[in-house]
Amino acid sequence: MKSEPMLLAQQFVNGLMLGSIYALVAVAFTLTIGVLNFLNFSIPGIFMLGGMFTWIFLKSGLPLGLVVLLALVIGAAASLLVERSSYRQMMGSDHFIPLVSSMGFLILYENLVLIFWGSDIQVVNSPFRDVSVTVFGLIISIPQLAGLALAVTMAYVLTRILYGTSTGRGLRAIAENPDSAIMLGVHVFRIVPVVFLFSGLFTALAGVIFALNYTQVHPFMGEEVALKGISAMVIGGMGSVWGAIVGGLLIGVAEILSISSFGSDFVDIAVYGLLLVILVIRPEGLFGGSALGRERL
Amino acid sequence: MSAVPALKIDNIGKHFGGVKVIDQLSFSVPLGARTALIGPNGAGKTTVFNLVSGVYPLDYGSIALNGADVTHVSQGERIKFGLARSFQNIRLIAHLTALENILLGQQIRAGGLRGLLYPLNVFRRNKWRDEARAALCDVGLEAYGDDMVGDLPYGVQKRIDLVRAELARPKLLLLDEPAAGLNPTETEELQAHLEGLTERGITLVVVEHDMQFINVLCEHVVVLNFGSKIAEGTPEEVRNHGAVREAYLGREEDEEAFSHAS
Amino acid sequence: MKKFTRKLAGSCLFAGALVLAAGSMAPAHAASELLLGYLSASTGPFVSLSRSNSIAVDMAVEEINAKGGINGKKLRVIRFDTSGKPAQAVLGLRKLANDDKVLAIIGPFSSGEAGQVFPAAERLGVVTMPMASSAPKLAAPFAYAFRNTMNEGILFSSLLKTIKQKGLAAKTGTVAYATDDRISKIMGTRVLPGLMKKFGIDVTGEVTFKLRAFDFSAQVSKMNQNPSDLVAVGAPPEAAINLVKEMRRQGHKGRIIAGSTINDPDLPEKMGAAGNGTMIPSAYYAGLDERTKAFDRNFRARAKKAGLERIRSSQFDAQSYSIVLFFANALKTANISGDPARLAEERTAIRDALKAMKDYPALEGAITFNAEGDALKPVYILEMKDGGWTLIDTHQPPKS
Amino acid sequence: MTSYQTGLLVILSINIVIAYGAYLPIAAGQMNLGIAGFMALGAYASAYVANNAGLPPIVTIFIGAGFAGLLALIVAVPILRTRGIYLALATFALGQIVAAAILNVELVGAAEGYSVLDHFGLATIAPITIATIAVVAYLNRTRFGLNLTAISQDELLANLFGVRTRRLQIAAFTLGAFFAGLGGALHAHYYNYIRPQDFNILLSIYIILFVLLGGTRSVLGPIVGAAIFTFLPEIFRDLDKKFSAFFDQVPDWLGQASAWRFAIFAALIIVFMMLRPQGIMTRGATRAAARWVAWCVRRLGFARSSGARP
Repeated sequence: MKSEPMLLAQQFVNGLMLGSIYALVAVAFTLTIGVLNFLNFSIPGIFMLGGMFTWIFLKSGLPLGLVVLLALVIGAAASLLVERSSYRQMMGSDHFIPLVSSMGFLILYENLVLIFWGSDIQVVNSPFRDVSVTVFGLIISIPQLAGLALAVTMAYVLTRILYGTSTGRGLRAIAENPDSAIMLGVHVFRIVPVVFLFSGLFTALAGVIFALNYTQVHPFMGEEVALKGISAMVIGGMGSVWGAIVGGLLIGVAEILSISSFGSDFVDIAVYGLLLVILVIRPEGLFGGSALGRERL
Repeated sequence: MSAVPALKIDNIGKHFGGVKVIDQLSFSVPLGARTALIGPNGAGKTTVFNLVSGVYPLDYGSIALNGADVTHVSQGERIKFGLARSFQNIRLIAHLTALENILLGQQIRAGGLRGLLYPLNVFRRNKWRDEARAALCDVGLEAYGDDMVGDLPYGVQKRIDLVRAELARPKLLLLDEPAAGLNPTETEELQAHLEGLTERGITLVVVEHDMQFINVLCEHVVVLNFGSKIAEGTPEEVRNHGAVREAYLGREEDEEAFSHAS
Repeated sequence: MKKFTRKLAGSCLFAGALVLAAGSMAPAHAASELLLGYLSASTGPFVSLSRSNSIAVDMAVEEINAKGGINGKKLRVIRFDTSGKPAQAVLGLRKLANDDKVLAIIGPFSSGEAGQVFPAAERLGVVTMPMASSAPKLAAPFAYAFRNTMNEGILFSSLLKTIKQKGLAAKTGTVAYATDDRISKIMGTRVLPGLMKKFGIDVTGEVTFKLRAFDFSAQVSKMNQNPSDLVAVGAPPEAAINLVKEMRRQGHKGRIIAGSTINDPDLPEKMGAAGNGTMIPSAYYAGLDERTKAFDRNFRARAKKAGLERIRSSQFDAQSYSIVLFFANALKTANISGDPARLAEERTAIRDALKAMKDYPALEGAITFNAEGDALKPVYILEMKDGGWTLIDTHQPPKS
Repeated sequence: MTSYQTGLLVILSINIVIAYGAYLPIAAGQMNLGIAGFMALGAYASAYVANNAGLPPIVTIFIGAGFAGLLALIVAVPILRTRGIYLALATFALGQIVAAAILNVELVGAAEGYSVLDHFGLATIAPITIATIAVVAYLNRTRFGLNLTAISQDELLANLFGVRTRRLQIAAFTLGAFFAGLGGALHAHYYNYIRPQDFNILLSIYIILFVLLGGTRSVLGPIVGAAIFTFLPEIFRDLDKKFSAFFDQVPDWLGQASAWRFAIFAALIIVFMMLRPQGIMTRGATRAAARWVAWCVRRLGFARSSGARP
């Protein structure tokens, strides 16, 4: 039996691990919202595609590296499809119109997977199953730790791209003011797909990590995670990459601690209550100051 | 001329970021007159309008309309003090018809819950709609009443914008470049129309680039540069003012650079 | 723009006409047929479970018709897809009962659908019989509602009886359940803790989670504070899989027990070695006797042909199969003619025949309906061993 | 009319009422993603009062709707401080909290769901829907409707002309919640069994889709949107049987189309939005449709055209 502080520490670790999944999804959301002011509801679908295809390719006996690569490619392609047929078509129309067709993509992706692979929860034959280490009495899952590290690394790479390349400068110019970005000669139609590409990659990666960690996938796996990811993004401050990471970890810890102390009845009230309070009291989020681009709405 | 000016601007200032857009500006608009506000691009003319109509809060100073201090009155309340304005980039509601856009101008008079819930478009006769249609007729636009404004030509939109502001029955009307983009015939019609407004007791403040237009229309001119007043007087006086000549002629090439900041 | 609108309006009109035309098509009601309705969930979240039920229903109908049908008439099933949505299930019920004039209805699938279908079916006076709804007392207030599922209380106490008789380690127990699901919550708050106490098992802890939860680290860390011999799970199979894997990862050695909610023929495969020792009560065991083995063989062949991911027959498949047999039996004993003019009275006769049915020899064993409309049948206690379920004990139903 | 058609019309009628719950705030430029939460409030309040106070359900549905509206009014003041996507997310959080809270209220069955005793059929629901349409159509023809459009397009301008933008937004939000609550109450009394899980975020999103797909500028928009969402998946149901009513040869793949119906449906939504990002019923389209109906009436003669209204 562990002492109370040890249990708390263990729960904190558990929360960070769970939060790393939320963090990746939150980064995906924050990219399209921060740069394009577009709440991309197809993200849960892309997350699911990442997870489902990890299962499908692993089942067919491909090596893990190839599986991950293929799942990421599919996720990115699915995201670019959304850009092509929803966002691009509707630039300049009512700001919540693209949301409709991105939602259409969520329904489409989920139902296509349902038709071909059914609704059962599938068990992923993950090579990382049950790999854990015990450090100072704390049980830490290796793949989850790797997922956390990967999330932070990806966020670092992303910020380097944003602040170190011409594409990044273009992105930030669009985020600041799309009209003047166009006047300044930023190729919006070349840059916008990049946003979707990154957002798709992050989401699919989260799906892959999810599949390998939790060793289970199903067609609706994206919804719950995405809702938490949105909350994480808001708490961190929309448009802020590091805010999304911290927000994701925060939501993970908050969720685990409230389950552990109050039971699962209280989780949603706690998480969404926190979201609501932050939106009303401090809509720019906890890290709004370092935002990628100013919120234009 | 009455002792109480229609608009009294007393030592106001406004900055955006580090840029002082309006700096220690004071001037008055006499009641019943047609005043022009001129200056090079970026001089802060539209900002003055935005400050007067309450779109931006002041950094310091005060603004009075017909003797009433409105410095701390919110933008939505200032129309009650008899203030209406038009916009440099026409702001019509594209998803409404011309007639409905004009109905919006009556909002301040229709007032109250009863006014809100009184049907505009159910009974064949309706005083608000009749009034709006009559106002459209006056400017020769009766044919466009039921068209969506988004599809209408620029000159027509310009007139609708003006009629809408008039229907608020303001005492003071701020017009931001009313003649921009109009052909000579339309400009002449506009001049006649504006003179008619003064006869109905409306005080006008006009931001305009067309000096010809101002010379004919206005009796009082205020010249701004870099957010401060550099001259004031009749068109004749202002035209011969040294600072004004320098501001206009000496800085020709800078105009482009300022055009986005205005 | 105008042209587009006109085209659009035209196609809307055509589409509407298509819906209405199909809706008003007179059912092909041949005098030589007896009609049953079937509310299946062949799209939506239950598609995998429901698709295999459909195979079992077809098997039953074909077998009956191959033997010459009932009362000299062929049996025919009319399907309606509910997508697992309660609103669609009610729509389907109304269509099947009023438009197609079926005699009785197989399904709907889930408790969520059944909750809305039962009151509507009661008003229409038609028997409905879900194959998977096991939320306690759901059918009790309704005279026309039957369920071919057993009370979870009976199931779970049979399991505990076996555990005690075999002398397995059972001093302490923890309850783990989902709070946002009807059946899970009832299991977790009433059935599981109540019966464990009754059997002298010390309930030392309780953890809760959400139905769709995938991360159980918090719950297991808490459970590890005070590890117990038994972990009683009130949740669907998915949650149990996740829970057991997380338990093993964090080094919890307890045995999983549950009601029939986690019953799934593929569960041993999905839990892997982590699940060894898991015990459940089941209403159906495919390896029971020649008849169930033959059913399972036949079922697997058809499932494979239909391209399903899951090919082993589950308790829901067996229960769907039996529902058709119950209806066939009731049609025969009540001497139902299928005459549309006598529809209401014949539907009531079917209800009464089902109520009167005693120890019907079904695939699952001898079946009788109790006063609440739920089936009483034998309970098979299954233990998970090396990737499969093994039968370790059988309890006959209490004589009513 | 067959029961299937009546049943579809009931679903359509309820969907239309709820769609107006989303339409009103959208008309004022706000997206309420917590519509399902307000539906739940209306459904549970109405069911509880009907079950316990013995009032007739025709009264309790308005009590339920009023309850939803009242709660909306209370939360509107802090929530409507946010705008745009922030508002959408705040209302989303609110809806989640409402559902999670009801899951813990044992008084109304918590996770077990709640049985509702009194039943309504189409005969009660349809007139309420028609009344709802009439109220919204009326509001659209008043200065209230005019001002909402103005606010959604150019809030600053509307404000400068003296439109009480904030009050009107609160009014639209509250009235929308009232209609959502009304729709929820109708749902409760038609299905006689409600669960908190049924009022989830996906339902809210679907309702928003009704309006955005149908069009936000016309009273007809929510009706058209709700009709598409109600009927379109039905068209693909049993496509092979429908086909066989018109043709002798039925291709095999049509039998499979049923399984594909939601995928096809989703693809059609995407295509619709590509073709008409402003929604189907813009004001221009509404006028064109009116002209088209008039044209039909002339061409077909009044007697035969009564069923031809789209």
